[in-house]
Amino acid sequence: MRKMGILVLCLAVAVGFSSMAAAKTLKIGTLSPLTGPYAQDGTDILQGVKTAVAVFQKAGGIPGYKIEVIPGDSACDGGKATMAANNLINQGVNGVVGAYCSSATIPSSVPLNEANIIQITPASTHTDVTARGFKQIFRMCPRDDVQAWSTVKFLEDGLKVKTLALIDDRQTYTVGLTENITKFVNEDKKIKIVALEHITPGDKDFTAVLTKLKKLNPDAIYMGVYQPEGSLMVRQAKALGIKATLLSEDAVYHPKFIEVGGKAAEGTFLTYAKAPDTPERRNFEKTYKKMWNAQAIGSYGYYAYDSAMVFMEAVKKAGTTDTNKVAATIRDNTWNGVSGKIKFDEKGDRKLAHIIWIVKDGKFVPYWDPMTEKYF
Amino acid sequence: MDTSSFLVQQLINALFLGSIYALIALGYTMVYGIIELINFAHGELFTAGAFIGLIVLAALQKYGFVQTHFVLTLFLVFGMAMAYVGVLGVAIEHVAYKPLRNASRLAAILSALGMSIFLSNGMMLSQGVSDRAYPALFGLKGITIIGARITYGQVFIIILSLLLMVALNMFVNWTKLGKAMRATAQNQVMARMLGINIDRTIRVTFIIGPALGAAAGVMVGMYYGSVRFDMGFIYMIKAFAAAILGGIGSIPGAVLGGMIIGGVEVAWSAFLPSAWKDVTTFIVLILVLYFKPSGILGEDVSETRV
Amino acid sequence: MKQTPLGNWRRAIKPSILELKNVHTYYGNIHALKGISCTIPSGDIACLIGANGAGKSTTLLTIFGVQRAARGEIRFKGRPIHRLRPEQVAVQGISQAPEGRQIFARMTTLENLEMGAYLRNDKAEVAGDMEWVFGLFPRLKDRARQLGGTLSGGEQQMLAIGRALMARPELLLLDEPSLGLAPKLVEKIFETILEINKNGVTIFLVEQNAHMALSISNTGYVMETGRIVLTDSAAALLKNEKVKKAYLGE
Amino acid sequence: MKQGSEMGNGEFKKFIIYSLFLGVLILPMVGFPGTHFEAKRAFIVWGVFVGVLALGMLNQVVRQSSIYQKTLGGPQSFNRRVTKQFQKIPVRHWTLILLAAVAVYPLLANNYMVDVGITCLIYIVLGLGLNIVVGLAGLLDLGYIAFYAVGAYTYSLLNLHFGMSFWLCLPIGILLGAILGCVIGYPTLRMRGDYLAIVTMGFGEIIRLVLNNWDSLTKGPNGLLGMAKPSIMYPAFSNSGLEWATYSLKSLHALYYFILLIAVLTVIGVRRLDQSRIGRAWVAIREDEVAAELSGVPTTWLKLLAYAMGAAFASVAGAFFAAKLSYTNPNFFIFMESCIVLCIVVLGGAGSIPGVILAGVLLIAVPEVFRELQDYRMFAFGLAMAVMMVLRPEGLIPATRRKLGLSDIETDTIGELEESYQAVDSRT
Amino acid sequence: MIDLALKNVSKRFGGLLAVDKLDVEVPKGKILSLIGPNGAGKTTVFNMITGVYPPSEGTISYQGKKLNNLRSNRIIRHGIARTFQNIRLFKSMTVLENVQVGMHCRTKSGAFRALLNTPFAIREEKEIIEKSMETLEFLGLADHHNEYASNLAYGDQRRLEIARAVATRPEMLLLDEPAAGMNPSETAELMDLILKLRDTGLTIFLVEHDMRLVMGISEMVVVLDHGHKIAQGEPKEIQQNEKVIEAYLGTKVKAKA
Repeated sequence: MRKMGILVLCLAVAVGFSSMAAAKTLKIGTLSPLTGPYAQDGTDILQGVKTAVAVFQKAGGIPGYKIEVIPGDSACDGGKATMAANNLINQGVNGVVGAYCSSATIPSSVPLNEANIIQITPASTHTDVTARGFKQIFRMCPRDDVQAWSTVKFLEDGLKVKTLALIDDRQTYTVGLTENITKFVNEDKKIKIVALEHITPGDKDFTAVLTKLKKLNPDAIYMGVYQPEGSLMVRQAKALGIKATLLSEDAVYHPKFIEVGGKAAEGTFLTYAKAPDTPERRNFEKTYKKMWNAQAIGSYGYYAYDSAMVFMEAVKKAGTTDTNKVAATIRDNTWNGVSGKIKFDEKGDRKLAHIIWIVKDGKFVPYWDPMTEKYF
Repeated sequence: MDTSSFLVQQLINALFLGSIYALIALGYTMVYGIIELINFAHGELFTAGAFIGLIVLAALQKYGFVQTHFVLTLFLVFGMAMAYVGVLGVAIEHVAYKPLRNASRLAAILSALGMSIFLSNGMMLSQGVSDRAYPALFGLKGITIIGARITYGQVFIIILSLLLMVALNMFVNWTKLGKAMRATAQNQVMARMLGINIDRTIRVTFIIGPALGAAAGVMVGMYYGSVRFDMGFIYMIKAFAAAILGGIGSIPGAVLGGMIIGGVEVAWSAFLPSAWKDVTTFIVLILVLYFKPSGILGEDVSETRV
Repeated sequence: MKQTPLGNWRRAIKPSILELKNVHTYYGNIHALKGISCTIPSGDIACLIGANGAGKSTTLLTIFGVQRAARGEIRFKGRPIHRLRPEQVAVQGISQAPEGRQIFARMTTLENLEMGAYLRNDKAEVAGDMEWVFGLFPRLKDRARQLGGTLSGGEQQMLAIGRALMARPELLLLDEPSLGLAPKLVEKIFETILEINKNGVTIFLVEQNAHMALSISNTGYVMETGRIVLTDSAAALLKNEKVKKAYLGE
Repeated sequence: MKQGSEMGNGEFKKFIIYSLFLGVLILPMVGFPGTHFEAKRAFIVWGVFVGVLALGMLNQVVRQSSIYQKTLGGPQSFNRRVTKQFQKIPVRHWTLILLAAVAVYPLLANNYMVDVGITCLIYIVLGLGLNIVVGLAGLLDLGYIAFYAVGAYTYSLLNLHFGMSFWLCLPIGILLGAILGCVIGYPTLRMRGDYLAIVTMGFGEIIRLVLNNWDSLTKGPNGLLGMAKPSIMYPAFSNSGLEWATYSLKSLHALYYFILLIAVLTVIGVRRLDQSRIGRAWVAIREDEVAAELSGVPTTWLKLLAYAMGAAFASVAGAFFAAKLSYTNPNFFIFMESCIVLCIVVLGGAGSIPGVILAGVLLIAVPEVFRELQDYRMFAFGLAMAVMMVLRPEGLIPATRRKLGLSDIETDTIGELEESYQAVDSRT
Repeated sequence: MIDLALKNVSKRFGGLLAVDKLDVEVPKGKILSLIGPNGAGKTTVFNMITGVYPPSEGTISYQGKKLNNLRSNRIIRHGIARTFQNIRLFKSMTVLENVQVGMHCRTKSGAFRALLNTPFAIREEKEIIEKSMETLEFLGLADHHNEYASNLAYGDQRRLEIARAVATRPEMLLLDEPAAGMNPSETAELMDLILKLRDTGLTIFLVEHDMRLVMGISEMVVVLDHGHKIAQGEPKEIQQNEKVIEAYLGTKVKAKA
């Protein structure tokens, strides 16, 4: 018995040693605003990534690898994001999910590019993010022009509106959208843009601008704003008795939009990617809600989950953490994500079509598909 | 929508926005008047009021109290929010401002700024980072005047804020304590020589000013339907501008300043490129101060005394 | 110049209401009062005269606790008050019409007077006192609704004295009530001071108008650079050559 | 002085009252993140606060106790003795030690730490610049970050549109910043302190909004991208003989030394200004504007000059910042940034150069250390700021005017005591 | 020769007439005193001369040049310096620095020279220090040059104010109650100092309450009461003037019973 005991001990030690030798760590960094006004979305991203790691591990993970998540606070600020990126580099991350604001993603991508570390942004839609020829940067969310195209298509062919008013809050993301919509509408010449108005993010009162639009009486009003302002805007529009169709984008695809908007949110259209109702998606939602004690998941939670998942799957598939090989693997394959099929082009942009959703009975419901021009 | 109803509607918008700015500006002006300190934390006190209002309202709603005792509900929500923020105001004064009453102005301003950051982040930690929905008390129902719509909620809020302003004015002008506050604001040493306990007077100011801010916070929450930990910031800047525009230290000045800032914002958005709305607000402020350095209704303090 | 024993003699006859013993006051590094001692008998008018910067106003402010006495003792009716804050001193029954009048400029005459009676809760008697003050200064009644800041200098002076009286003090400290007033008005103010005194209020007067101040006072103190250099009955001081010299440099 | 036991009793009462107050404030706000009361969470937070309060008050009681006063406190307290020892070392040596440390720092630190160092240095330059306006001339400025933006955008635009080099853009940026400083300063000349606050804040916001709205020039919220890093030319030998080679300051280390150089030059510049005739005039204006004017100091001109000089330093920092990131965006120049720079100046001690340096490091580097704490970081930061101001209203290293020669003047403790006596408002 | 001339000068503050049609001429190189009870308008006269506020009416001219609408720092460059009734020193600065500030208007090096520390700036700074020390020595403050102004004794603070004014290299010195708060021996020293300053060629214009000082050194005295000039003349005449005695000591009210 004693011999046996020693043997077991030796074996255990040996296994221990060997596993220690073999257990390399795959480090995933995140960059997102964990403080400041966008902390909600930033937290969604971090939680999405952590959920992905949990799900991936449970499914077996990568043999011989421990997976670790290192959060970084980009604070939606270029300087801080760069510092955070450098911090992640120093901690030896293999890949980074983030950042959120384009104004943080662009500067932080420079050191990441120099250190040749994979970066997948779940939220930054600015063209320049992928337009600089960096080979290791990917974008999980669709670019502004893709979303704008869906919107315009819906306005022209779905709603067949004649006049349109645009509102944005003069931030990188929303300005990108309204600029692209303007471009497409002007090309097609089917719709007349009657106004382009701006609000200040953080403001609560938009009645002056909305009254102005009420007087112009457009068929539709496009709200290029984030969720907090979006919720307030629909309420005030209804309070003012505005009859125009209200449209918005994926930044308002958040349960809070309906919660705060209440009845006024009903009938609002918005663009957001339609994901097939797969078991993976349901599993993700279940795990996420359980892990974070959350009632609902913001849209960036899905993108962040997919970003982390694609990265881990690619490492697994490539069998190495070598950036060039992993990047090639990501680019060359098609992935199944909870936000739909994932395929990146040469630049690193994802080909993802949006569909039109509607708020109905307190829920986001798919409404129209711009690709097929069909109602759901 | 014809032009006249458009104008009426914008007027209503301006009046509504202006009365909220005015109510917050009053808190600034009172605190400034009495201890000459820009209370940077006032925006956070306003937010705290909104949160407490939400907590009370949500609790009352949960037990179905709102439907049965509507008026009492309103009373409780505003009362509790104002009381809480009054206590908070006094606490802040005691901890962060009182020790600095004789220190340099800069130190006091920084302390106020620190308090602002502290409270804002404290609320973020306790109440969450995202906006919280306010139960809809008034809904979207309203009346139409000359084609312009005004909801019952707006009517209620405008009336309530006017009432509060009148009440404040009466308090300050008619009661002994109110007069003592004015006396303290004008000449602390003399006030003390008449037996006025200025510490107490200042404390009262720090109850009333923040309480008014809290009322404004509840109004904002109720009408717009959401609160968030950092919503005080923009209101702080606007109300701060309003208080200075009207002549800081002057109560009618704060009301006037609030109305002007609200009016300029609405008017600019209504007729001109809305992106430049905030730029205009500040330019108006700077121009007014350039030509009248003490604000519209402020006392001329720039006179040099040798 | 030595201190005459007259102060002590007076105290023997009348009970003193205010007593200063070796009071020192500093403004930062400046030694403003260098050991002031004086006694004011109850019911008297005492005046403190001296050149600008001698420390007359500082003496009054120190009595009131606006300036802290760094050393020494101040007793009012036998109770020490030198550790009290101004608002606590006011409770004791002292009031002051300070230098520069210190009218609340954005309050009406009436409100200024009401502030004078801040510590009192006897509404009826306050109203009575208000009438008394208006009787002393009829001009104030005409200006009752006018803002303090818009009053003329003389009216402000009256208001300052009136406000101090509204507290119904036992001891009234007056700091240069004649400052900047036309001679006729000065006379009027001094007559009123006498009248107030007749109502049983002890008055401690700081004046640079030495002649007039001494002519209505019982006791006089002459101050020079933070020290009391001469104490005597007012009548004696009026005849004192040194006083004349101090004022005209003869 | 009260008796020890009585004092303890009073303190205890105070403690109970404060604790109850804290409870009233904390329990509802923390206990109701939703609609039902989360007692555990609320009471834990309350407990923590009460604990901190207890420690704070205990500390105070101990410090006031007669035993402490006799042993550790009083004029010969430990702190004072330590300070005295430090003061014995001449400033020159301190400077050398500090310089050596910052020069060696990047060799020992990793990229991240170097990056933090760069950020610290940027903020130190900004703080020193603002120190001229706030610390020396005594003008409150809440819109200082606008000049930082001017520097950043000047370099970005000139580099992107005309390919102008960093070195050429620098003087232009300084000039533009200085002009803008005067433009902002001009209407504020007649205003007093607190009005200055809102007007300068307004100007800061105006600049940011103009940058954000003027799409055709600044690309609005999209920001400007792809500016070249500064480069230096140096003579080098090559096949064709002596040539000018270009070294681009691309690596973090190079950038660190570059900003270090800027910071050192700024320190020297601000110090020279401080001790010059101009600096004296500024301090005179701060102390008593009327007396300064009546002593022959042209106050209007000097105030404008203060704004201009402050703006010039910020502009340099801005140009460097834009070059370092190769990217700029109006969102970098929000009001909060102005506040942070102001904090650096006031926390360090208005007018004090070592104070600004210390506060710059504290405010930028220390929060980085606590980055893990995320949400709690800013919370603590705000609290720390208020506490610091209450404990040391003059700043960490209060400014003192330079003295000539070697005369050592003991601070007059009696004088200090008496000053604290006249706690009453000095507005009479 | 007349240095400074006030012609028909009035000053109104709101409804209050602080100075009423005042004519004063200050002869060069002499000591002229302006006396009168508190609130008579003496400091207002000084404020108008030094440009703190302009006169409501009348002209003020100095050596033939009109000063009415000049800014204070310009007037000082013309050679008029002043002190203040309530001491206004730069408290956080050293004694030397206070005097150096006074030399500001006579020196040139600006921000650039300071930044670059040019030889000119260095030379000028050295000169400033030397001259300031000279001034301090003249006023007997040299030993205190490194002390903070706020730490000086009262009498020294008064003297430092004069030193700061003298450092602007004036031709005329306006002293606003320089002896206020001084004890007799300090006042005596001050008298010597003023005479010494006069002997260097300065014109002295004095507002003072201390009659020993005024009568002891003035060559001419002007008496103000309620903004009016009620008397003018040599000290002896003034002391006998009934109007002056009345304004100063006041008339008796009916004696207390």
